[in-house]
Amino acid sequence: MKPLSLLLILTTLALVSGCGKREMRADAAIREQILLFGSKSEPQDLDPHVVQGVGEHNIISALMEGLVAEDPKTLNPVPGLAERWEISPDGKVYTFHIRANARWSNGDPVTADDFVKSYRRILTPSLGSLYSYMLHPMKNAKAFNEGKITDPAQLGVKSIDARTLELTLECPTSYLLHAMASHYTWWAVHMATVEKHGDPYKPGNKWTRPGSYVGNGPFVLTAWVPNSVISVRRNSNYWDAAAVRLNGVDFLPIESVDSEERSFRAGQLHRTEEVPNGKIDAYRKDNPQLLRIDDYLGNYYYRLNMTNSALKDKRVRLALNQALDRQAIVDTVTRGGQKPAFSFTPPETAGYTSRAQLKFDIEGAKKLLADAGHPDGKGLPPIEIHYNTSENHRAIAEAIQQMWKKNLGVDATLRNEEWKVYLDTQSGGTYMTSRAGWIADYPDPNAFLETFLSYSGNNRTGWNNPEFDRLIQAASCENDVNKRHELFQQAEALLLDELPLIPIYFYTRVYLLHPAVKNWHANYQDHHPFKHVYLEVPAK
Amino acid sequence: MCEPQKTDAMPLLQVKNLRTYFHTRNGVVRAVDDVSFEIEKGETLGIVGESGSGKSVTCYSLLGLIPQPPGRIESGEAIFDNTDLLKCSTAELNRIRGKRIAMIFQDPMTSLNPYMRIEDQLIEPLLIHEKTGRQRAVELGVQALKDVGIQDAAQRIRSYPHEFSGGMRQRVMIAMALITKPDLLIADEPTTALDVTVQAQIIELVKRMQAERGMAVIWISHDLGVVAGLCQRVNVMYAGRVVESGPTTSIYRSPKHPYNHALQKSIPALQPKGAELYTIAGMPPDLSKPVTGCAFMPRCEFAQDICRAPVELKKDGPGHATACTRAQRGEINL
Amino acid sequence: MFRFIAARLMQTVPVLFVVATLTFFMVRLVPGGPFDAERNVPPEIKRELEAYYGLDKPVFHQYLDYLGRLLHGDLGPSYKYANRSVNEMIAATFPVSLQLGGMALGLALIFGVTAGIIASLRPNSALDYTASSISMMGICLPTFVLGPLFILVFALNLRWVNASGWFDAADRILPAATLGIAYAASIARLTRGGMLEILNQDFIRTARAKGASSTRIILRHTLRGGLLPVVSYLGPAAAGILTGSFVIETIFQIPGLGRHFVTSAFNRDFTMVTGIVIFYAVLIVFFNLLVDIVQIWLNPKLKF
Amino acid sequence: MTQSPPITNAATTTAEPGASLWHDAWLRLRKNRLAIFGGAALIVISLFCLIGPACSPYTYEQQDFSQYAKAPSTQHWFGTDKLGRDQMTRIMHGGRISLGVGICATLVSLTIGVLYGALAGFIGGKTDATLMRIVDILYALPFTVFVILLMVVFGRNIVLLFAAIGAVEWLTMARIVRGQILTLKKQEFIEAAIALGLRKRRIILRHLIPNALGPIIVYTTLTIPAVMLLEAFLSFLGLGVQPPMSSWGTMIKDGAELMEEFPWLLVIPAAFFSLTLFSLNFLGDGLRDALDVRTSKD
Amino acid sequence: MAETFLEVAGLKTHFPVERGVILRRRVGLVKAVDGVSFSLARGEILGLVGESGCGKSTLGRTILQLIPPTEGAVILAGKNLAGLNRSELRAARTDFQMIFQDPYASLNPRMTVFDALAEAMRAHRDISTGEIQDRVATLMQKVGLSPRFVKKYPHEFSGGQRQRIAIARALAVEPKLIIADEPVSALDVSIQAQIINLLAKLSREMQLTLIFISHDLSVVKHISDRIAVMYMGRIVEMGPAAQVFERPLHPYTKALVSAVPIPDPAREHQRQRLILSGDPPSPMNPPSGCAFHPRCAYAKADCSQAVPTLEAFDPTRTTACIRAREIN
Repeated sequence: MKPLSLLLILTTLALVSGCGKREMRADAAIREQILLFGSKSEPQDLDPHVVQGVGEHNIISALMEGLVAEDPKTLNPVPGLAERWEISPDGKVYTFHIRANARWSNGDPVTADDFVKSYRRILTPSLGSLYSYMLHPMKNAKAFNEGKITDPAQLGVKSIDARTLELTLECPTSYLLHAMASHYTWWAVHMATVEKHGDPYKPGNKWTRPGSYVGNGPFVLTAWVPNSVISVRRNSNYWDAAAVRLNGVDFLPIESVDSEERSFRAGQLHRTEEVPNGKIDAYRKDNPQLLRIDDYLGNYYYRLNMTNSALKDKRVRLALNQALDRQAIVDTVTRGGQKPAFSFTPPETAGYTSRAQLKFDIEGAKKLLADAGHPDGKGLPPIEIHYNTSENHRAIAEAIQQMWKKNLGVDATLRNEEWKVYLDTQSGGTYMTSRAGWIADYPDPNAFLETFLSYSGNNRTGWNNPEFDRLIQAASCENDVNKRHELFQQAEALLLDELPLIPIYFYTRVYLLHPAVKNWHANYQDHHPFKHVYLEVPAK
Repeated sequence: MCEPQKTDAMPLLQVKNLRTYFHTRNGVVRAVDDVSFEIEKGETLGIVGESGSGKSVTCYSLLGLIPQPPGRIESGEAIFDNTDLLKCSTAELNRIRGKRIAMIFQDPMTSLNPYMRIEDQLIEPLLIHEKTGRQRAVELGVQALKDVGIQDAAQRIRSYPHEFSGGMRQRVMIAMALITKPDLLIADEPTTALDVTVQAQIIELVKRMQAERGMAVIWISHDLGVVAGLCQRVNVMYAGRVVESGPTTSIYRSPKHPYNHALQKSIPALQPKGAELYTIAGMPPDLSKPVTGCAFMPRCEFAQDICRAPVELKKDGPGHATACTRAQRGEINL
Repeated sequence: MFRFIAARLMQTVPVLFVVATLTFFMVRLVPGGPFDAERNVPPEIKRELEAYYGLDKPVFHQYLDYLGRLLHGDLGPSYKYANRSVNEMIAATFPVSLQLGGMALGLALIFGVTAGIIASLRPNSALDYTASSISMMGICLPTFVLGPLFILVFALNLRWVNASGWFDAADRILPAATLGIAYAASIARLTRGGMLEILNQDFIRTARAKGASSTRIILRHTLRGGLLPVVSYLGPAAAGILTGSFVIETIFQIPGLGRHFVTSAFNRDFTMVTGIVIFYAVLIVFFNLLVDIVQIWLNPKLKF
Repeated sequence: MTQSPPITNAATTTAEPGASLWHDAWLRLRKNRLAIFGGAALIVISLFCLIGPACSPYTYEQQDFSQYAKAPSTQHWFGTDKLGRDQMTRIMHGGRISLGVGICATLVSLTIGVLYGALAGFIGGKTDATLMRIVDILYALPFTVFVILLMVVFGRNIVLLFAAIGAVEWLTMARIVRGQILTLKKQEFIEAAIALGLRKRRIILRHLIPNALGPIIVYTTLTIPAVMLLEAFLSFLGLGVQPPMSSWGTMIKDGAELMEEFPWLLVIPAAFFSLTLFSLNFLGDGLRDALDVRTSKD
Repeated sequence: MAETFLEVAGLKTHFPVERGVILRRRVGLVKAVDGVSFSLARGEILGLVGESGCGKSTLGRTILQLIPPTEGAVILAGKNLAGLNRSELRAARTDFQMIFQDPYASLNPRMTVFDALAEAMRAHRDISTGEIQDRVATLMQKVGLSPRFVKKYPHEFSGGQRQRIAIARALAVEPKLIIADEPVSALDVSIQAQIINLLAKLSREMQLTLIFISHDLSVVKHISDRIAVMYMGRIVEMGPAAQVFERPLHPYTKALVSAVPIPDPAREHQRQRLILSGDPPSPMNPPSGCAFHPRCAYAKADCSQAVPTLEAFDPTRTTACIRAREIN
């Protein structure tokens, strides 16, 4: 009783003394053209060659730019530091022409050599770059990265002259430009600066501190208080500085969703990373103008451990899959406009939509289970659902547990583990079914399907199918888009037939955005190049 | 409220019909039940009785030191210099306590504040009552310590109580009580916790101070021996009542009340060596149960049915009174 | 006194050694390593990283290396935050927690001691029950309820302060109050108990017999002894409160040591965890020492 | 008069039953209305949690998506949660967990703490110093890491949760008991027991621990709510009870974030939690007063 | 006099005085008992008097091995208690028991009288429940308590009754030696007499050897056969009770006797009192020579030179004063 009565008293007080409130930070920031950006977690680092997270992307994209940039609406590749490029007919050689006015934030010109050195750096094994495999489409990159060849000259990158860079690939890679635009591993660092602050080929280099950081993006790093704020401000040396309308961005790493939402309401943020899902309905109803729900290139699925005796039977896997009311899950549990997933690759991924589709069919599921010798779940051991600690994962698991119980008579138990323990269990393969998710690094079906290659470290289900491997490998070197998609269709059909996983839903990005934020476009990678964004006081 | 009373030949302190009851969970304990006595200026009055006889409670009642609740003063008056102590407000009482009536307690080990220097405790009455400057107060304090026979007073005044022995602490207590030159000193078993040798010293000290300053003393003790050497008059208490009262000599030489008599017979010092000691049968009554008649009756070897009737303290000699029906009737002669 | 402090500090060494050893091995026993991630890390890369941080050596070897660095006061690099050292992170986050904890402790002491004294003046009276009930409410309401409640009222409705962050002076108020209330409640209880204990002592009767007023009795005669239990409680409490509360720092988005520590534990940032534990142990020892000194100062019977 | 039996009527030899301190304490406790209220409330809450689920038409994990977070109604007296589960049933089950964790973990801490503290206090000297230094060290160890480790090494289950929390909570108990024993050890009846030539074990178990029970009981009643809060904190870290089971702590924690939208999700479990806590406190205070030897003398 | 039953020879109990919470350092040595020798016959009652802090309680506890002696021997019925190991000592404890001063603190408040007595009986041998019941009842009657009360708890008894229970507990192991440490000083005058009578009777009936420790010379005189007067850890005078009390030899004993208040105003006013000045010196820093010389009315220069030894004054009495013959 106490909290409520206290709340009532205090709320009354609040209403009485409601007048004369302070100006909110967000409003002041609009005048100053400073974007207040909720960025979830403290970045590991701001070195594009070292970090791995999605959160780091936002910050680094304010500080750095690739040869290719993203169109703010479509995310299609547009000229970045390179004013133009040519692709050889076989799709294996790319030649980039760097702008004459492309400069680093310290005034040095951006040269082709910067890229050559940077790519050598990220591929050097001793740096321990977690994401270096993003460059593996480059010729000899994988071998060099794995230490099989040590001569950097053999890498498929070279400077023709100071402003011309030539990239040679192993295979024609249709998504290369997308990757180069959207992924920071393809961006360059200022090697002289890196060398000044330590060994450039070892982790722990301190060049990324405010005052030391040299970038080539629209902003420069001005402050970095761990767990508190990272500030970037206008870079006058940026080649397109005139087009930049924001004076800066403050990134506020707020780990707790609830705290973040409250900060937004208290006028301390223009954009949040997420919305607590208990609050989505309230926003939808009362403040729809603040709530943003964008489709997102990622999926949420359950891994099924193929080495588990109970799950070895395909019919059991199919039954478990068909008993799930995905629509109910997204409507009631996640409530963020997520799409029920009946295939692995999200529809319309770079023009690809899976032909094979799963279905929701309780009767069919029951029959399958009975065929497998477990009518009404008899004889089937309890299905253990393994997930990492999180409110959402828990709620989904609880819902699925209920559905299996209700629709199939199958008992399920939940096993919740702390994140790193969960990872350990995953890679050890000592789970039965397990929650998983995948977010594509670049918009291409390959980004999803390759995770189920028998040799992929991300597979983790023990499923392996030579035919699937063959199809994916063939697709990765196929230059013709239609043929390539057909290969993916076959591969995905195979995957959904064997079903080492149960797709649940496709992600959406659900977040809050201040109406003053302009030039902010919904897109499936949640990339919003800061160069284009600006703030404008909304008309009353 | 203090009601000034107009009388001329009043004793220094006159206590009438004092009743102090404790309202505990186990019932009402009649700790002091209709006690009356008086004391003249410069006189020494002894109050003797076993533990639980109400002798300490009587004195605490006078100074408002009874924990309330559970204690409550049910009736009575205590006229001290035209003021009824029992009806004073705390503030009024505070002006008298420590200034005109001082008190020393049984256990010198616990009666001094272990967290304060002797100095601060000693001069506190001066600071409270006489608004003496601190420096002057310390000088007086050092003098007071010297008066009670503490060597190196100027240094030792800076000590904490635990650095003193029991005897020294009791001296400090006495110095503290006497520093405002009170008219009345109430001493609640001040030597019980001390060794005989130190007890002798303390008694001598109090005698000397009394002679010098002419104050009255109420000396509470369970030790008949101590009282005998010190007091002019003695009240013997039993079960919350005064059972015999009179000049010291007559109390000891010609006891009238069987309890007083029995008490003296049971003391080893007065008995021949090795002889079996006289014992009083039974135990003191439970004061939470009402006692009609003589409270000592169940233990009294002279008890008869008549003792069940209420008994009053009646005068039966010069300054002597006894509360024993049979003694009053002259039926027993001890 | 100097010898006392020196001796106590000497005693700290084995304690810290044991703490460091236990933690060192404990964190490594927990499954999951610092470089595990949802996206599979290629084994070659993982090997390189482990080699860089010396994690490829036998554990005992690592342990000796760690102790060697520890002797020089170097707690090592952070595994998670690639460009920062543990010393640096503690230096950045501890002052924040210290400030927050200091304010909370101040608030807790002021309110707790006052409430405790008031309650002790008339034990079992309405006043006592009121003070006790309020303080009990402080114990009842977990910080993860109180914090959001405060934010709701003071930040979202009244707009007096920010809902999160650690920028303005005003940002200190809510978290300090939230953190302080739980401690204020305990302090109030301890104060009440301590005061009652002293008020029942014979020497209080002596003071009353001297004609001392109630105020004088409380301030001059009782407080010093009555606060002793509070002081002994404050030792471990202060170490805890000043090193930060994970819950409060999470709710209010405060860049303090408490949140950082738990995050590091989850990140398996071995050096960070071990470093913070050692730091915490040093603080505990320090505060216990401080409490002993204060106790000796308050209680004349104790000697160095 | 010769050696006089001070107690009359020594004729009968049948022993009169003695009023044990416990009996006395109970008599005193009975007069303390707050404590009785606390005790009664605890019994009612326990019965509610134990018997309630059997009477409820719902089960704690039964979801009804059409009943998404509904306010209290005649159908669901305490409302429903975000998965459309009946909150009353969940509170009953949560109560089982919370009270269970509270009591079991406290028992663990009680057992270890009392024995450890008594041993350290009674033996004294170097043993005492060593044992207490170990406690100091354990105090300095990080609880979070410790619990994660336990969870991982032994797997997750509720018994382990009790054990883990109890294993941490015993430190304070050990300190308190040791302090008590140190005081008791100087009492003459312990010297008497030594003089009788009793064994150490007997002295500790029969003479020391029973006499330290008062403070132990009081601290125990304080530990139970502390443990319940700790369980909530562990749940905050995701280490607490296993869903779909929940405890009051996790319910309050979840409810706290939704206090604006669905206040009943916070208020009702918080009310139960607070009531339990208040009751325990009242009972604890009452027990302390009832067991206090000083009050029993007057 | 009968043969020696208890012999205490050169008994010393020294306590190091340590300071500091952590860094314990010895800042001194308290010689609580410093070379005490005497012997007692079976059934004899020895009164041990002295001011508080003189070491009489420590002596009692050291004899009973509750405090390990620093030096010396305690020979009880031919067995040296100081030389026994732990289990032997525990077994031997059935021969000697102690009665404590505070009857409120010396009984376990959580045990019934029966449990307390039965525990004592069982401590050293197995006996049947029936036998225990019988013996408890006998014992209760022996100390003047009704066996009906065996199931009661200590707090239900008065101080005097508790002291009887404590005595019964001591008797439960059938000891031959009892040391009573101020057994009556916490009791009211009228109760004191009962306990003194009881102890005297028990000693007589059971041939108990009794050491009666008290600061009250008049009580000690009444019950004891012999009296030993202690000062600063040493016996300064020893002799038959009446003689010591009537005609003390040592100046300290004189002062002690003189300080006893006499409950007779006439005698009290007449007598010449010898009032000591000051307190006993600090045991950590005793005066040189005769420890009493700073307070002694008869002290001469020699007294601060050598520690006087306990020497025979006449066939029955000993005293440790170099001027004993001069002043008497």
